[in-house]
Amino acid sequence: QETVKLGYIDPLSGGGASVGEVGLKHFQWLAEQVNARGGLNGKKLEVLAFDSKTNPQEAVIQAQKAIDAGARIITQGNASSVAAALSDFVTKYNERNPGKEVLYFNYAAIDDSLTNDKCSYWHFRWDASASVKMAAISNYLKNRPEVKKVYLINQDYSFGQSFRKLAAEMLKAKRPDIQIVGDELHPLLKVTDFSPYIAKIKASGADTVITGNWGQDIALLLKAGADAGLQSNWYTIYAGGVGGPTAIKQSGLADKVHDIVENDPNTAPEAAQAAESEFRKRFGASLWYPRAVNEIRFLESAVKETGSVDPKAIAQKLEGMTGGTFTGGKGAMRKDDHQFFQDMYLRSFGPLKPGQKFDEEGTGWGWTSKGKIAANDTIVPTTCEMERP
Amino acid sequence: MSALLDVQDLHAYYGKSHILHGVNFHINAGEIVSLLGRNGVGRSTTIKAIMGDVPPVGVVRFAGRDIAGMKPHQIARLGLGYVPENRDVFPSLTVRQNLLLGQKSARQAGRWSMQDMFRIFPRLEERADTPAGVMSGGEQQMLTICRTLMGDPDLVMIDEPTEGLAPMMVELVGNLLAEIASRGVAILLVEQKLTIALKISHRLYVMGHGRIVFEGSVADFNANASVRQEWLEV
Amino acid sequence: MNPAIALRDVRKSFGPTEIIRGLNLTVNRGERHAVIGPNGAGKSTMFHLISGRLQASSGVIELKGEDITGLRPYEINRRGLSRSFQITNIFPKLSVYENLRCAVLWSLGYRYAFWRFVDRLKDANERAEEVLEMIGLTARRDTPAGVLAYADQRALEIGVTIAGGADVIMLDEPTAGMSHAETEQAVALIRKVSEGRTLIMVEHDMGVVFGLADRISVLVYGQIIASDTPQAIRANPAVREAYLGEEAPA
Amino acid sequence: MLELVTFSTLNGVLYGMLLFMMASGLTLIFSMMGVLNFAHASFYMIGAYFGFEISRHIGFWPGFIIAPLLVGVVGALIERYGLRRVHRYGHVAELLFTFGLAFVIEELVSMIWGKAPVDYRPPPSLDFVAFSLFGTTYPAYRIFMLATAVAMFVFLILVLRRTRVGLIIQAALTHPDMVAMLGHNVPRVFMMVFGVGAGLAGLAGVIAGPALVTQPSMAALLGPILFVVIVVGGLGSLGGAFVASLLIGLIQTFAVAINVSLADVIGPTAAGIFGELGRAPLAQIAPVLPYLLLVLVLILRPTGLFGTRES
Amino acid sequence: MTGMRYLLCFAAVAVALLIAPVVFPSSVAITTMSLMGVMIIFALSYNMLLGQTGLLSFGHAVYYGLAGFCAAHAMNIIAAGKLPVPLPVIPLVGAAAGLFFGVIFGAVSTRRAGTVFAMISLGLGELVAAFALVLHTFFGGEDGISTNRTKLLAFFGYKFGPQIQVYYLIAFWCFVCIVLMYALTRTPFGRMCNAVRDNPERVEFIGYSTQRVRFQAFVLSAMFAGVAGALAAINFELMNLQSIGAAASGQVLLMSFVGGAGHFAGPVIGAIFVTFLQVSLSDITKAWMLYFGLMFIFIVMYAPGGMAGWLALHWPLLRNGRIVRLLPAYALAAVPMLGLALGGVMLIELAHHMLVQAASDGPQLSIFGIPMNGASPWPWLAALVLFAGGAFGVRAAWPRVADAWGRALAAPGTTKVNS
Ligand SMILES: Nc1ncnc2c1ncn2[C@@H]1O[C@H](COP(=O)(O)OP(=O)(O)OP(=O)(O)O)[C@@H](O)[C@H]1O
Ligand SMILES: Nc1ncnc2c1ncn2[C@@H]1O[C@H](COP(=O)(O)OP(=O)(O)OP(=O)(O)O)[C@@H](O)[C@H]1O
Ligand SMILES: CC(C)C[C@H](N)C(=O)O
Ligand SMILES: [Mg+2]
Ligand SMILES: [Mg+2]
Repeated sequence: QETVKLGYIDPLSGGGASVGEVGLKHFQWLAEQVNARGGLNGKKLEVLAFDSKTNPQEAVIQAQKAIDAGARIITQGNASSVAAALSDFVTKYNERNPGKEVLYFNYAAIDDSLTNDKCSYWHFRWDASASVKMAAISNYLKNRPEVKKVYLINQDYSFGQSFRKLAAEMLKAKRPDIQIVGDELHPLLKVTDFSPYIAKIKASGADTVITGNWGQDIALLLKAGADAGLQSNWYTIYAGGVGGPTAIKQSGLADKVHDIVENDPNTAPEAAQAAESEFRKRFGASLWYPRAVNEIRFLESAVKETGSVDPKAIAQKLEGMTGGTFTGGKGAMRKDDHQFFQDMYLRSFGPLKPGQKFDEEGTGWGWTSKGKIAANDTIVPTTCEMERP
Repeated sequence: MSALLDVQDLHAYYGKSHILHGVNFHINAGEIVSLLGRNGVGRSTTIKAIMGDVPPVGVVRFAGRDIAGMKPHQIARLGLGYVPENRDVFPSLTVRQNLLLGQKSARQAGRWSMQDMFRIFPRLEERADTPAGVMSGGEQQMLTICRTLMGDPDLVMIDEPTEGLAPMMVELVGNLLAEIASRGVAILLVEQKLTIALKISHRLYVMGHGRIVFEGSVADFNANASVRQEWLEV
Repeated sequence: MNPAIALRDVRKSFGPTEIIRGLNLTVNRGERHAVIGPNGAGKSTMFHLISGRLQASSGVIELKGEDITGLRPYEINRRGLSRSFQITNIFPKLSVYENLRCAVLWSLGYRYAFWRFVDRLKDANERAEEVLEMIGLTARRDTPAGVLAYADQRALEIGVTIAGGADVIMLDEPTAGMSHAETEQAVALIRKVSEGRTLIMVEHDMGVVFGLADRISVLVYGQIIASDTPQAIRANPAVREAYLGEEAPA
Repeated sequence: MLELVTFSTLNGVLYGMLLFMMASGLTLIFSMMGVLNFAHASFYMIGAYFGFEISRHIGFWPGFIIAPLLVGVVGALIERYGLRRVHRYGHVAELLFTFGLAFVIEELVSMIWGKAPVDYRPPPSLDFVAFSLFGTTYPAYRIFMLATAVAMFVFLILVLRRTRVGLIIQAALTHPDMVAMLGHNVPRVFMMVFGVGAGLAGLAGVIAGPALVTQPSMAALLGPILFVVIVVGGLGSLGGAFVASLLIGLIQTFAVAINVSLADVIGPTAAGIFGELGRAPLAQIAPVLPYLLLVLVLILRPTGLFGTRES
Repeated sequence: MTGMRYLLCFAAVAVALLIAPVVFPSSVAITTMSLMGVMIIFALSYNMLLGQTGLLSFGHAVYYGLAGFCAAHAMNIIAAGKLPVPLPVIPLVGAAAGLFFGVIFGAVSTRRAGTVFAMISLGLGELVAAFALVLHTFFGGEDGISTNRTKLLAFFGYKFGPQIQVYYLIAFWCFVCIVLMYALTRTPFGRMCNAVRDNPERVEFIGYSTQRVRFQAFVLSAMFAGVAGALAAINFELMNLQSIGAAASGQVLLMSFVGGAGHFAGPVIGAIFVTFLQVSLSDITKAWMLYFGLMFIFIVMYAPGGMAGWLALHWPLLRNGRIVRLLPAYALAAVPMLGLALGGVMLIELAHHMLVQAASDGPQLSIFGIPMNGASPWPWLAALVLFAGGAFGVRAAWPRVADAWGRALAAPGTTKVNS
């Protein structure tokens, strides 16, 4: 019985490995469920893992290998630099190999350009774009007068740069009084000791740090902050990643570290919470990527509705497709730029409150939702002019 | 009394080529013995085989112990000293450091002190802190001899010590050998130039075709000229 | 016509110690000139200074009337001076033949050419063969030089030195460590190759020195104490006292 | 400002000391044995993981003692059964051996402890604030790191002064047989030196692990910079390594701390001349500096700052 | 070898390059072989330094990478400006770039040899890599510079979209470079490189400037590296920091040495072998890095001359047919070796599975298609027995092999090989 192969291309070694490994677990777990439900229109869904080493060129080589191995859908998330390369690769590949088209599902690389100037018909993004997340953060900051001096620190690559730009712009627009006392870019996944940067943040007298750092870069940043006793507010996207919660607990930053994601396990509906517990029990990690769940769900129904696993058909179907998301809300894949929109949650991290089920990394601390942003309120315009086959 | 060094039916090979075909000889304590022979007959090889630098086949006893098959450093520690023919000084080390390495353990007082060496070859003292590598050919030769003596051996095997030495120096080395012997150290001398060999040796061996072909005192040697022209001259 | 080599008040010190202390020497064209002297007198150092391996601290060195003080070894070599080394100094991994062929390339004007094949260079190959013949290593033609027996390596050392056809040749203890037989061959070879050239040679074997040299200079403590014909040198008491000692030259 | 300078200095010195702890081992191995040991940082990693594992069962302090010893033993075994054989094939072979070794070690480590960082913490006994200046705290643990590094430096100096190990090895590099025939057990000395070198790296790991991250990529991140340290310092010069470590440590941290670009220094013309380079803030150029230093030093003073020989 | 013999060899190479895609038509194979072609040029160019001139460089990727970026930019410019330049000449751009940077950096680094040179090359390598991160416009930061090879003007109707066309483009340049680089070794310059490698000091006394020889070798090798880089740009249509960094430099060193730096063909073999491993090993096993490392350690320890060196050892025996005398001994040794290998693989796979996957996927795994349960002691026992038995067997068999060698060589008429 033939199978549908999903090529998973993400860092499985190097500084990004911790993130990539967990991502892989997600998709393997999801594939099992799909197959338990009878697979994609009778065919088994099989996940093939490839190590991108967080490197665009390597990722392209791996993508070629994935395709050679029979994958017609590839999925990737770390990081935007890689995503850009893959999107470009897939586009070229499809135009050169008509009839052998390949789909690219991006579950986490959130640099806006991927759904704007660099947008591609074959690329579908299931995570909210950087601008969406920054918009949410800046809106939240609107009514937080205590935030006066903000320090921006980001990774020196496409996503880090655009996130930093977005932050500057949106804060200017929504909180002109906020003063940006520092704006740092550091090498991607190469820094082992952030103390020098922390020293700088302290010296700047910032009361708030905004960062898009991920993988070891957020964990180490928080850790160094803890060591130096940095007592500022944090607005992040990936503080929930490996090592993050531990570091936050260490520095005793109760309810001062925030992140913005598409789920809040402690208020999520039954089904979601059940899945969460199962995942945690099985893999010893939190279910970070509900977007991955959405991705596979939509794939599944697209296949069901078209009755075929042909990428071309699936792509057509997905355009503008709507459906229920992991967290019970409504989700939609916008036709113009293949950006997925879903409810988002701005959360903060602190000691478990009564009734909260899930803590992180055994710290006894967990996430609390500070506000839900409905899918409709997250919609941002796009400049994408997509060439459709 | 039993010999200090006793070699019986010693064979040695370089890869496939069979160099020594059963060498037999012995050296008593405090004795100066010369090993003569044409180039390439295997004198150096004999010494190397004794030192374990070339795998020896046969019996090699030193101070009553069978040392065939031991590692060179073990053999050296038993009190066997070796002065190679191709002046193996340690080029990057200074003269003094070379001499220091001669000693087997950092603090060991033997028959020879660095002062003795400097007394015998003042030249070495002058150059004590220059890298041995840049020393003149002759100086290197002196250094190698002294370095070995610093290890306080009971028997030194010296391979062509006068090679590249000026005539005056040759005499100096002659005297040194005498002094060495006078301190009760036995000597196995390999030489091209018969002059000093005949002057200082108690006994002589002549090698030919990888064997010992003559054994005797200097007198015996001088007595029978045939050995000389058959085995030494060309 | 100016001498093949002239040193004027040349000095060389290493750190505090002065090794060559105001050395003056003149070697006429076409003569076989031997330099003798105690160990450490500075003979090799003098060679190094002339051939450019070391830079003189002061003084002038002339080659065929041309000032070569401070030039790099290869520049001096290109001006027609070639030297051998006391401690054998050849290309161990290259075959005997390659050693010789490399030695002739420059003098035949092939410089750094990377657009022509060595095997097609008729003159270079002929010259190499010729020298190979001369030093009697034809049998070992393709052996890597490193595995040759000591005496053969010395022969090759000389071969590499003369292959380029330089007209001033300097040999540092060419026969050291050779047996009598080998020494005789070497002497013959040296005599042959130095025909019509200038030869400067350091030697401790008095047989060789007095057999070959037209003139002999005695270098003691960095100075030439005598420079004269063999007879005169042999007679010279200072030399006997400083160098020859008792041993009468053969 | 003063605050920034103080802490940058502290951090710089600390980072420098960390570098030195590893460099010291590497100087032993590289500049004495001539082995370009690309696996050196891997020993540092093993040290960290051993330390972590031991601290989980019997606590940090036993680990602090045992782990380096274990690493030393591992190093010695590797020398005995691997490197020793390769030694006679020359430096490139040795280099590639350690190359492969680095691969193997990284893979084994991530097999056993996983790819994600492990939670290796300073011992409670050291988990307090040493002092706090301008409201910034300085953990006692970091003071402890400094102390250890200095102790290590002194220890090494003494060892090298008191013994002839250095001489024996240097001589054995060119004439191993001769050294042996003078009565020295060359192979054993080599094994010991390699073991000690590895052990030192291990110690560095045990200590650095809790302060930084303990994860499989930690070796690769630190590898090349070590060579910079010992080469800039001068091969065979421990003092040199020490100074170079501090130098690079400080350069790195201050480069991050100081917010200037060439443009700010020599005016907008800089951008004209150096393009982006002119505009980029020093912080971003920071990673370049050590290598710039390396190249400059090698060109101007091939023996390194305090070195005496070129190789 | 005579001129005729060369022609035959090269003809063989050409034919091999031509028919390779016919023999291995799968798209995997063609992708891999394209990569191999690039790496062959790269490795050969590296060996001009390591093997021929005795210069150990840790920064050779700099020229490969920089040339790659230049080529990528060139392609974009050409495509944008609709310039009448077809893709197949882009490698010349790479060559030019390689040459250019070779001259600049060569002038700095070839003043010295030995460790100093090695370290300068390491420094320059890291330096360029680090700068590349800063200079976004030229290097495109982490994202790199992407390009589209099909946008150039068609070459006799070929647009080089399909990988197969790219393969033949690479194969062509690969062939050209092999021939040129081989020819170089037979020139006066090539010989002087060897002389410099063997004994730089003496070179100065036969009229040559070692520095000049090193410099020239460096520049030429950088040029060929440039060609490789440009082909890489064409092949990936994306250049980024990874092609400049230490990893790439290390890889090419690895290839040359493993293949055998002492022989011209060595790097070729090395490039093919290593590339193959890198591409395929990671599919076969999750622990591929481990095998990778072990493999190299093994080769370095037991075949220091690299694969080519090992082959060269057998060449004379092959020529005079004495090889047959070895076969029995080899056969004898092969059995325990196989056991050793199998045992080793089983141990690694078992360990890897139990440590990494078992937690989430349970203890079931299959090795060589044989299903087994990692939780039960039996597979482990079996593996151990195989491994230990094999090790013991090899020890026992080794003398036989050595002895057979001795006899085969001792027999008269065996000629000595030298590179
Ligand atoms: N490393 C070696 N490999 C192969 N053959 C060798 C080696 N060393 C020496 N031989 C050969 O062994 C024979 C004996 O060499 P050995 O050095 O012992 O001679 P010798 O008597 O010392 O002469 P001399 O030292 O005066 O040259 C010579 O024929 C020499 O060519
Ligand atoms: N680079 C150097 N640094 C310091 N001292 C040196 C250097 N080179 C040579 N010397 C010293 O200069 C003196 C002369 O050396 P040189 O080699 O010229 O002697 P020589 O006349 O050739 O003696 P021999 O006949 O023994 O070869 C020696 O004492 C040597 O130690
Ligand atoms: C999964 C994420 C860490 C990827 C990162 N946000 C990026 O867009 O590059
Ligand atoms: Mg001898
Ligand atoms: Mg001399």
